[in-house]
Amino acid sequence: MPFSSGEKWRPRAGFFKFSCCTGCGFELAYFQRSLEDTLKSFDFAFFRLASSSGDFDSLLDLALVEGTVTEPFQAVELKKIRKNSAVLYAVGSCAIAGGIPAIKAGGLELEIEKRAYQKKLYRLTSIRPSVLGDYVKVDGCVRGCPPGRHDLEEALVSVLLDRKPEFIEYSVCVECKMKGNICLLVDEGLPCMGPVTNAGCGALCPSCHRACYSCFGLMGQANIPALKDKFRQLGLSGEEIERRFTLFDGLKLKK
Amino acid sequence: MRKNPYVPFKAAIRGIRRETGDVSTFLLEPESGLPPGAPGQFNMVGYPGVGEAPISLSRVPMEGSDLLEHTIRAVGRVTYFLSAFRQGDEIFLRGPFGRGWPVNEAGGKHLVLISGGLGLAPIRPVIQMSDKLQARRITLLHGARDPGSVIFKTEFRHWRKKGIDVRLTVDEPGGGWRHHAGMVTEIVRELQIRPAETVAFICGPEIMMRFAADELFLKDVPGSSVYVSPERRMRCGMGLCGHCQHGVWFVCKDGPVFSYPELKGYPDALF
Amino acid sequence: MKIKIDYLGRVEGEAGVEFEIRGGKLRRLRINIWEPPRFFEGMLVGRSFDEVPDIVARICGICPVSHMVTSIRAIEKAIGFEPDENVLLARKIMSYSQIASSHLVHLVMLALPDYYGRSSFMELLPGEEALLKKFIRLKDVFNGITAAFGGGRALHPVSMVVGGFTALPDEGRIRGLRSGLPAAGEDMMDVFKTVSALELPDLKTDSELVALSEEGGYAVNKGRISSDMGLDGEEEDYERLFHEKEVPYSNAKKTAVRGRGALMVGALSRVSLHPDRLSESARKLALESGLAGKNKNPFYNIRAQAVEIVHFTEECRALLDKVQSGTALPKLRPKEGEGAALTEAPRGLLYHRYAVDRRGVVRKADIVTPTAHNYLGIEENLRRLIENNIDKPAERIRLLAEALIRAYDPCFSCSVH
Amino acid sequence: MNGENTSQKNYEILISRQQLASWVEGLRENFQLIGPVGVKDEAEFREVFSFDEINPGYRSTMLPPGKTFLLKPEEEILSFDITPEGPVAKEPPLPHQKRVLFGVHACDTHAILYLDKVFLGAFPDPLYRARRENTLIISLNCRAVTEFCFCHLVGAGPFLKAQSGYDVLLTDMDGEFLVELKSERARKLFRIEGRPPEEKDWKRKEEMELELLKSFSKDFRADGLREVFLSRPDHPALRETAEGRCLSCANCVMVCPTCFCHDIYDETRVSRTGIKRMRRWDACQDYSFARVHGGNFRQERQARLRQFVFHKLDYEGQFGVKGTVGCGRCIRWCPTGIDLTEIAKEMMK
Repeated sequence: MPFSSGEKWRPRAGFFKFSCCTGCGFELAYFQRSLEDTLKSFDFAFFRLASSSGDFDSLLDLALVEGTVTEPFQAVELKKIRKNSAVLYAVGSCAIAGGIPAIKAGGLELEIEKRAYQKKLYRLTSIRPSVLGDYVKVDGCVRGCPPGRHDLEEALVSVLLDRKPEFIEYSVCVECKMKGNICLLVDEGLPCMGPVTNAGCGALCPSCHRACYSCFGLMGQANIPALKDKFRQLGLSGEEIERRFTLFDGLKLKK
Repeated sequence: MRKNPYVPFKAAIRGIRRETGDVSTFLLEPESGLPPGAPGQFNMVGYPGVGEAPISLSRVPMEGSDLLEHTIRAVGRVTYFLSAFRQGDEIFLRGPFGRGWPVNEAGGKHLVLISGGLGLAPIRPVIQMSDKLQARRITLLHGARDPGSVIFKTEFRHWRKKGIDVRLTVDEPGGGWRHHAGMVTEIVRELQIRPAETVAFICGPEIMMRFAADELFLKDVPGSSVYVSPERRMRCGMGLCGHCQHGVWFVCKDGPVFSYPELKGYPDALF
Repeated sequence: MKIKIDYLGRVEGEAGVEFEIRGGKLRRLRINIWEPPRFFEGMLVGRSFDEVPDIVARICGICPVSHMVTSIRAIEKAIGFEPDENVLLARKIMSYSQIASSHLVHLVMLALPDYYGRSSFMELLPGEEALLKKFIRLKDVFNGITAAFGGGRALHPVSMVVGGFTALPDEGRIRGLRSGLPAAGEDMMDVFKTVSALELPDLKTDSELVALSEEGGYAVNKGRISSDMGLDGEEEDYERLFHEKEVPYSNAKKTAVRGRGALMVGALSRVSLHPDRLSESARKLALESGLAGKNKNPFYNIRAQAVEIVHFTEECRALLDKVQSGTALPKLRPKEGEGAALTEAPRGLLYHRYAVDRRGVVRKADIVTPTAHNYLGIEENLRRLIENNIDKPAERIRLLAEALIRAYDPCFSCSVH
Repeated sequence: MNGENTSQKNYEILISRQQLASWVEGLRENFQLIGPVGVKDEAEFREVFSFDEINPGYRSTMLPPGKTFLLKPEEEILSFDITPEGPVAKEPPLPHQKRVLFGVHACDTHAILYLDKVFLGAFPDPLYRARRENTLIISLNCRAVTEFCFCHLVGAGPFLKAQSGYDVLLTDMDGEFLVELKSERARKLFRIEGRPPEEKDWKRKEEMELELLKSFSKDFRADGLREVFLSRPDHPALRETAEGRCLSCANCVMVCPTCFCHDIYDETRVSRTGIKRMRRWDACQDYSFARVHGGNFRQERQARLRQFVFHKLDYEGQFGVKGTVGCGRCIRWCPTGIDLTEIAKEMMK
């Protein structure tokens, strides 16, 4: 029984990073509110940010993986992680939808690389950004940039209780309405991405009078053309609209 | 029912019978206070921290015994979690909820029970009380995917002894299968009935219920004699949370058993 | 003897170190920062000026505020906008609380285990329960401040935009934040004692200490370039004073002072260049900890960080008394132009420069991060450290090498970006 | 003198704005006062500390007062302590805060009566019931309508005709207020000397309503809808609106005063020291709303939109009244302006 017995099972967990800002790692190791309990509840067999030892090849009850795949070696590592892990969750917008690193995929990639490096260019091994799900089966998505409180905790608890997770799947508007914010899109005509964006942040931006910029990524049932139409009616140019939809979801939209 | 309808009852697992690879029947002894329930009704079954799921009674307490049974396939969040439970553990129940099978209508009639897969679970209590139904005749038509996924296998012999005409079919027969092979609708088609004296209870996947009902209608069974029990997402079981709404109905409190005409015509279903 | 650390733990981002000791001589030392490039400078081109802060925040998960503030200032210069005093105050609160929080992560989570002979701060438990509790309390205070001003979250804040803030916390909230600081000050003194009790390895270096300098204050969000060797200039002079070079074995670039060489940026540079600009109690602690007077031992960086947390705790208190709640964000008109900005990120000097066209679309972006500024110095000083200890056992050398790199609090994610 | 007549007479009183203000403010001694603050459609119901904060001429609010204060957006319905014997259920304390909901329009009053049918039916919800019993509802007839209102088409306004289920009905008679006391507790609480309304006052009230009725802009025929709905569930008006405009954002449901659906879920923290069983407003527009293992009964956007439109405009068989009160919020706050009355009109063509 998950709650009753005396002996406590400490699932073995690993945290892995691909191309990203390491923010999800910091969220787990520092920013989140259940920090102390997380450290006590899990045996982190691999978490480079937090430990200088650690076994990459360890068998795991839970693998949390952040970052976009932008290098061939990462794809190899990812497959290994998958093989070793009972449960693998993609953490953060980079791992789930490509996030900021995938902006590159929306342009001429070599041009973009040239702007950052001149001499070293031929030594780079970068490949087109892709998400974890392109290479392995992902058991769940802890959305957000950085991940939302509910989903991160749900991911951890699901393993502790050995039950399936239930991640948030509705729009930011739902959270926004529950907070009683007057709608920025309807009332002020601000190009808010809330209607198509997966909730989990607590409607942060609209709550501080800012249009949602979709850092949690598009929700599954997003009606993208319909919101684009709306933005056009608000007077946004095609370029401005595209930018809003490709900030965190460039890859999803390409498909 | 408790004053606060959200407070669950504990029930101790007295036994677990493995039906198939992922289906188990839990024999449960609830703490006192849980009303016994009727065939076709369901409980919200769950565990704190995981949630609740509507599970129909596969045995209702009867004849001095408080024991009830739930037959559960480990697929959803709650059911998968419960599949790890062992004898002696406790689970949590609220209920029983809903409108069950109209068993009184079977009196003097030919009761045709049609089930597919796990749909046999809510039908089983009807069979268990068959002596009291005063039905003229009872036929059970049960279909499953393959021989390995037939539940309550050991009971068919006993049911036949009680005089019930049990006919089985599987979609994918394997070696040694001595019964019919094919869809459950096919064995419905073969059935000899007098339409005006027939009442049918159907439970299974929605598409199977619809086709099975259609076969009966071809035999001129009136719609009002055909009862089905659809599945819906439920959170409360009491007609409050709204998830199970289908047309004007709350499947949890107005159903889960409906006569066919009650459901007919509403969108988002196959009826 | 070949020593190779493929993946350095307890640092932000991905890097390895390798070197060989043969015949009592050190050969082939290189720090390979293999953190994959994300090409921020490339992908920013074509994006709108008001998206830049949100994009560059994602360079780093521990100092997003620094990247945001720096890019915002550079863009405001490019489009010719000057924010009001209250916005500047609020930005300072964001930066100060973030630096305190970032330092705290480094001190307790990343650096401390080196001095306890452990591989992670989780292993400090049990035994250091009290320290962990204080750490969590402190983190909640500083994160709480960044989050309140940042629109609800400390990591990748949302309300800080080009032009100002979309909203600022109300007075009650500000009072609440302020009331948490005295207790934090006390907790911090205990952490300070723990850190200053650590025995730091000796290492003399000749890196040039570089930090921003501002009259009448401890420069963070803006200032003149200054160094212990007389470097002096405006942020526009940056490219004249510094030189950036690509390295074949690493995805990060190396920055040097033009005509001179390696530099050191970060808490140690700031504290030892400008101890007089610290708050009174922080200054006292700096003097007691042997930080004033151009201390060039990188291992002392963690003491300097501890001093800075004390300083910024007090500064936050003062600023929270001054800052006003509520805000009206001006409507910004894009305009063709270029702007450069320098700030002090937790790990030191951070440079952003942008050119935008008349529609406000970015046409050119340049970012140089603290770890790129330190890269050359880290390698040079690592060489020195190993040569000083060349007769020690390999394991000891390896641990010393790791500890030195960590002492810089490098951020490899930033350095590559 | 006939006692009954006298008291009957006293149930209806005309008082000045000043008298009303001092009565309402006086209620604050025992009640938390919630009222509409702000202008136009963006007013909101929140706690007020003086009558001056209230805008009796408000037109609409984004969130409906009844649903917001009686069925909170999110709340704990149960908790479980973790003991050596396993989890033990604990009921939350019943809400005891006495409240006045002041200025509830006719549509929103009808919406509360609708919620009563859901939450005070065969399985009364303890939290809803406690809040409902502790809440004094002072309704207020509208003096202006918005371009989105259609209460007049569904029998829910603009003037409130219901005779029970709430406490007081106010009508702003150009400076004076007509007070109609509708509950026993209101009669006990209201002790203001005023002028009994005369024939001309009643006539004036009638004229005001007729006047108001002219200012509605929405128009559709509600009868006969059911046949069309059931015979053409995939009508192009639905399909095209769903595909072309519906964002599945669920704003319509969130702001709807009669949308009662909610999710129930267990909140467990990593510490696993206790569990909270929560409920939260949920919406049929969400993809997962009707999902079961192995299927989703409203997988398509069109099906989800249809559920909302049919539930509001039809399905009277559920509670004997329509699911809509014509407040127009779902139209006002839909980012793409989807209008269920327009869909109905299209389908009736």
